[in-house]
Amino acid sequence: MTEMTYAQAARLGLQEEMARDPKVWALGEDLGYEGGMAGQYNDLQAEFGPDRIVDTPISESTIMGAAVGAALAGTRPIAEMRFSDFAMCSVSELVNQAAKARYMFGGQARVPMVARMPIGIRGGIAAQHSQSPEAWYAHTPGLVVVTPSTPANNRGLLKASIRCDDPVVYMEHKGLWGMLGEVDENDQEPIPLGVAATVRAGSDITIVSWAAQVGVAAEAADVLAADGISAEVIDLRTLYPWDRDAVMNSAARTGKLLVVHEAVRVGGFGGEVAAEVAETLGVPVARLGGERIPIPFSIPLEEAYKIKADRIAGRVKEMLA
Amino acid sequence: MTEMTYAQAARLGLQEEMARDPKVWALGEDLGYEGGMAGQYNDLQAEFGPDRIVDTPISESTIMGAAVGAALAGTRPIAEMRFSDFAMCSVSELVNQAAKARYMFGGQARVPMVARMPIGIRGGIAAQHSQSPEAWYAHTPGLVVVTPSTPANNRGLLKASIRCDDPVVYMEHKGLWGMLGEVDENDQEPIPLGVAATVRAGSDITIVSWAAQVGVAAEAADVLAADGISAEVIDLRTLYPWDRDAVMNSAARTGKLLVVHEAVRVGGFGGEVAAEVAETLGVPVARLGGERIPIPFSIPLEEAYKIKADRIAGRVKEMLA
Amino acid sequence: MPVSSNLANEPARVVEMFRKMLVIRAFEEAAGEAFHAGQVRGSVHQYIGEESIAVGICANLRDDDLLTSNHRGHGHSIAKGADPRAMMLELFGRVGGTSDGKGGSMHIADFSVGMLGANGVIADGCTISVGAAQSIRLLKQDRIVVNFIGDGGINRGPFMEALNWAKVYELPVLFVCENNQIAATTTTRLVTAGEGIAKRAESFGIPAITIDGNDLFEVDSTTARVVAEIRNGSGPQLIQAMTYRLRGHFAHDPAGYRDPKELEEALGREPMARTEAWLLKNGVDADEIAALKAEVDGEIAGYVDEAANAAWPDGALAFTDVQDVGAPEFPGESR
Amino acid sequence: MPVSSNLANEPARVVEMFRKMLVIRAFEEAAGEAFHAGQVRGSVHQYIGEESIAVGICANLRDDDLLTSNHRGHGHSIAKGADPRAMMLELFGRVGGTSDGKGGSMHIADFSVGMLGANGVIADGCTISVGAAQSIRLLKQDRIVVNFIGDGGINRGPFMEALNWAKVYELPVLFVCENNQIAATTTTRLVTAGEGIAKRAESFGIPAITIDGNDLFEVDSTTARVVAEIRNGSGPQLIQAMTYRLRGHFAHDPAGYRDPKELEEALGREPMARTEAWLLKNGVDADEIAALKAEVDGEIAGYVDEAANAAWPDGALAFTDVQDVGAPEFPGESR
Ligand SMILES: Cc1ncc(C[n+]2csc(CCOP(=O)(O)OP(=O)(O)O)c2C)c(N)n1
Ligand SMILES: Cc1ncc(C[n+]2csc(CCOP(=O)(O)OP(=O)(O)O)c2C)c(N)n1
Ligand SMILES: [Mg+2]
Ligand SMILES: [Mg+2]
Repeated sequence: MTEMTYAQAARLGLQEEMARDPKVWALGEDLGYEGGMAGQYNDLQAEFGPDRIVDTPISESTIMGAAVGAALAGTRPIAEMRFSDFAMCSVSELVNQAAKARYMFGGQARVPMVARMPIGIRGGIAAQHSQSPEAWYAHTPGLVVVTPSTPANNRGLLKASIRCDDPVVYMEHKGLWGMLGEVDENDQEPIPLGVAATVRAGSDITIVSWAAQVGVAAEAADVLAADGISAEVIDLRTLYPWDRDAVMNSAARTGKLLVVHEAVRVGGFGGEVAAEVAETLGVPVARLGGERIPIPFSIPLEEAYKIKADRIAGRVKEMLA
Repeated sequence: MTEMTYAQAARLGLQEEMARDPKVWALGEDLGYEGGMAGQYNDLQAEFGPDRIVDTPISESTIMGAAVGAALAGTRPIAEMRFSDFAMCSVSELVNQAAKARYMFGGQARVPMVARMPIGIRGGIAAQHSQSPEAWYAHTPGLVVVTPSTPANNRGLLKASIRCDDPVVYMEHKGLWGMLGEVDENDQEPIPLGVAATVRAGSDITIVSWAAQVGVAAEAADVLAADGISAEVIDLRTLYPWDRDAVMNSAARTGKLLVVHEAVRVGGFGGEVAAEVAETLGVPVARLGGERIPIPFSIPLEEAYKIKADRIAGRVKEMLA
Repeated sequence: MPVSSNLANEPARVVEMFRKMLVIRAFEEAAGEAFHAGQVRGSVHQYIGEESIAVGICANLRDDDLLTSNHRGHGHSIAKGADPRAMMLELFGRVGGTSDGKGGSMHIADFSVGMLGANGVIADGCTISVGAAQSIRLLKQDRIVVNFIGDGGINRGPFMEALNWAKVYELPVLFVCENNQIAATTTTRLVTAGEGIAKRAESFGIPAITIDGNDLFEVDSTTARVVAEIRNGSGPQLIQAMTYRLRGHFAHDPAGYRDPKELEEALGREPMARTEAWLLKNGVDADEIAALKAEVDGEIAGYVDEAANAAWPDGALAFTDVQDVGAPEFPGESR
Repeated sequence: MPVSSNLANEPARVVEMFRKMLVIRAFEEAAGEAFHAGQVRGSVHQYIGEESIAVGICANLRDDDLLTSNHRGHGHSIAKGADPRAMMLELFGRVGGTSDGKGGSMHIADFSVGMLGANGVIADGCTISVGAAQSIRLLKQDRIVVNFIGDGGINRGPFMEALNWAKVYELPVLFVCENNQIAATTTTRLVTAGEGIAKRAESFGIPAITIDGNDLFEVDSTTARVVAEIRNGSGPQLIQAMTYRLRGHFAHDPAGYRDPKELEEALGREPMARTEAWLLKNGVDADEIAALKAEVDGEIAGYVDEAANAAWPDGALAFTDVQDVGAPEFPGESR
């Protein structure tokens, strides 16, 4: 086991896959010298050359569109968008092309590409650099949506995403780039897509979350444990397909479900999970998510947006009251 | 009362608002000669001149972005995107700019614009011309989302949207363009945004829907009535803000909720409504929506996607069993 | 006809190309009729009057060269070698269609002959084409990519980004701008600043040439040269093929906005008659041409007949080929 | 200094402009320090070394002319007349900031002086600028719009669309490309095909001129002419102002990728010293300049001091100014 950051783990996973398969390559702005926003590409251009770690012009439509074309023509590109906010400049390429090519061409095409677009609040980067639009892509047929929550996840899920023959929207959480965790460098296996992880076992309520909010939910579970409440915390890891079985089994056992995400609550993917569980099991459900406001800049404002552990704990207590 | 189509009613509403306020103007492809995809702009260029009904290059980013700039600079533009699918070429302009300008500039700016982007299946226009991404924009702080279901609604809600000082995503359903209905030309009042309409009163279950699916839900209610089941059908009309009170009151009374939309069920806005109702009232909820597939071309395939009245009726019977 | 054409001495090759043009014309006429008859739904954008461009370009491509197209993709597909029978089945939404009935007219594709798809979103094919060229480079292949774009489409940002991108990486891409002078109902001159696409391409350092797209021989000879250069590493180039859209924007557009005089003039320059005239002048006799036409018409009529009577796909097919991870389940008969 | 400059005879005006440049420089130095001290969070893109462009351009604008900017917007804002005190409060996220603390460095705006906002998304300001110009046209005003774009930003499609758009409608827009030769860590020459933005603009029929952006006099005289022409109906024009980014891309970028020789040369051309030298040569004495500097430094230091001690906004403010229809409710203290 090696301790490394979430960003380093992503870099490791990418390096392993690039070494394993010469068809894997990446394109985006400032990947060479800068090594990406958080060093996820550090030194890889030196190792694999400028044709496999490609520094591009500031042309988001083309970064994404070129990845689609490259995938159609036989390689496995990784489109690095830096922020999911900038990826909004290439939604047509992702949603109208990548997600649909296989289907609308009747199965003639496959689009094995990864669109990397980090989400979330990092601290003071405000409305145009902090969004979490994962629900959009989970709503889009053809796309797989992945949201890693730990260094080990970030390596293993990235590897699986790169090997996936479907287009994958890969959403690191920017706030986790510096998170430390153990990674087993000897185990080269990808983490299968679509499989949730039970982060904390419990019996009174099921809390489902993903990305950075998983850690906060676990923190809330600690707070609750002190009060004798046993909360099970499930990290979906893959948002689409989400691990229905894991969630249903847990919620059936605990009898209560709370979904928590950093993304805006209204229209967030928590609605999908909560509605499905309510419909299927008839157990009480609740959701916590950001208010429907842009992410503000100043500390107290940004804090006012965030879903903290005590709020999660409070909501759980209300549900159990 | 005058009988007219949904498209004609939209044209009437636009004409009235353009006559009322010289600051209202529209920009988009083929608005002059063609008069828009369905004649929503017919003859308006002749009436108001090419500076107020502006034929543009095929430049979706700029159609949307120019509308933002025009709104910031003191007029009330209507950006015609023809299809919500093409509006995916201008998501950054809508979501990063229009939706956030007021907020991120601390209230200095207002963005009184309407982004018109029809949704839905029209028959054989397939994966890139049939999408219903309303949930994306309902999830986006700063935006109002409107989905008219009848000619009268289409006139009245468009008028309200044009007068609205917030950016409005205005989503006609393409399948309704030819729908006939009564419009009261003497009543020039807009239909207030955020207010649902009860299309059919009932006592056994509440069916919530919007856009073209409202008619199908009403049809299902007829089917159910024949079986002695009394379904209340609510047309949200405005998707965000949705009329929480109307839905909660109805669902509390009937004790059951079914949300039906044409958009893909997974991650659709039905999840929001169902989850809120489940959380608030604890009554059984269910959702019907499209499977998570692109919209196919061929008739039997397209039909396989659609949510028909008998399926709605069937689901209701299951819920009441 | 310019004497420079390398076709001038090869009547047999011209006959072959003319046959392709006839197939396209007949296909488009048939598609339009089927549309009007209510047999084909959705959108049908006919390529009538522009046949010489697709055929002249694609005659100079290898089967494994790649092609990306736009909404007006039937002609490009046929020229690249797609099977018109499967295409007709697709337009009718029947079993055996190029996309199993999932795509329709705007999503015709035949990956087996490098035809990477028509496209319903203007200019999205342009960025796809440069990425395909990057794959080619990475795979050390000597294929090239051709991207068709309309004179309306050149004003979309992604196309302009793709021009820059193609030149930055010196990619083997041939952009073909089919300038039929109109985009839907809009005269493109009125919404296009500057001297046009050739000048714009040159501002990116991309060699650009403007030719008479209705002159099969000029298209062919220009393409032969340009494709050879690109395959030899010249980097991207652009051909602007001047032409005229002889029909409405789509099959149900009467194109009443069209100046009748302009249309009449354009009819005088249309490529079928011009190519035919050349053949007659170069030793192919009228009977042979008539036979060829009859043969092609019969072939296409046969496809229409077959398509009209072919089986409809089962609804279950709507649920396949979406994605492997998280594949949708077929809801079954109970729907 | 070119004799053609209309400033040459107006030392008082030059002093005034130099003062603005000093304010920008001091503001940026202070912002950088506050960032390093952990007092300012998020992103701070300093305008150091490019002051003469914003000041030279904006000196030729009216208060009611409009300006759209990019991520590197502090200098543009100050030059257009935004209050550096309120800007500093914004950077610190405090009450009284230009955006009430909602925006921060990348969203500085002052609509009261026509500054329509910095922008966190490259080139999105370009399409906003052409729309603003359309409003101006519709409202029959004689204002003009200035859009600042970087040499990296020119490769985004929306900018290229905006060029076409501006010329099609002959809009009163001045595009200013600040060519500091780099975009974040990328040398833009390597990802920019062709001869550059001036050539590209010309391909859209837009007059373009390339000038030394670090020469206040050249910027001023060029802008004076171009703005007058645009206001008189010339349609859009473009100025490419050559310059150099003397610091990292943002405040925490040490810019180690920079060739030290290149940097040294650039320091020799930087605008503050050049302008100062001119003043000394044109009768402004050294004491006066020293006093001006001290005054400006003191002013900015005061703002920093004030900002560091200013009140934080209440969390409730996060819930205002989102939208009127469907306004979010403040969840209250219970959060
Ligand atoms: C992004 C986008 N915008 C608008 C449309 C609608 N549309 C389809 S074809 C067309 C005109 C295209 O003109 P041109 O590029 O000249 O090609 P032509 O039809 O003349 O062959 C338009 C506006 C679209 N399909 N995609
Ligand atoms: C659409 C988009 N892509 C990428 C970025 C990230 N980014 C911020 S500044 C920048 C470089 C901009 O370079 P240039 O336009 O030359 O301006 P400069 O920083 O040199 O002033 C990049 C890539 C962004 N903000 N928006
Ligand atoms: Mg055209
Ligand atoms: Mg730069």
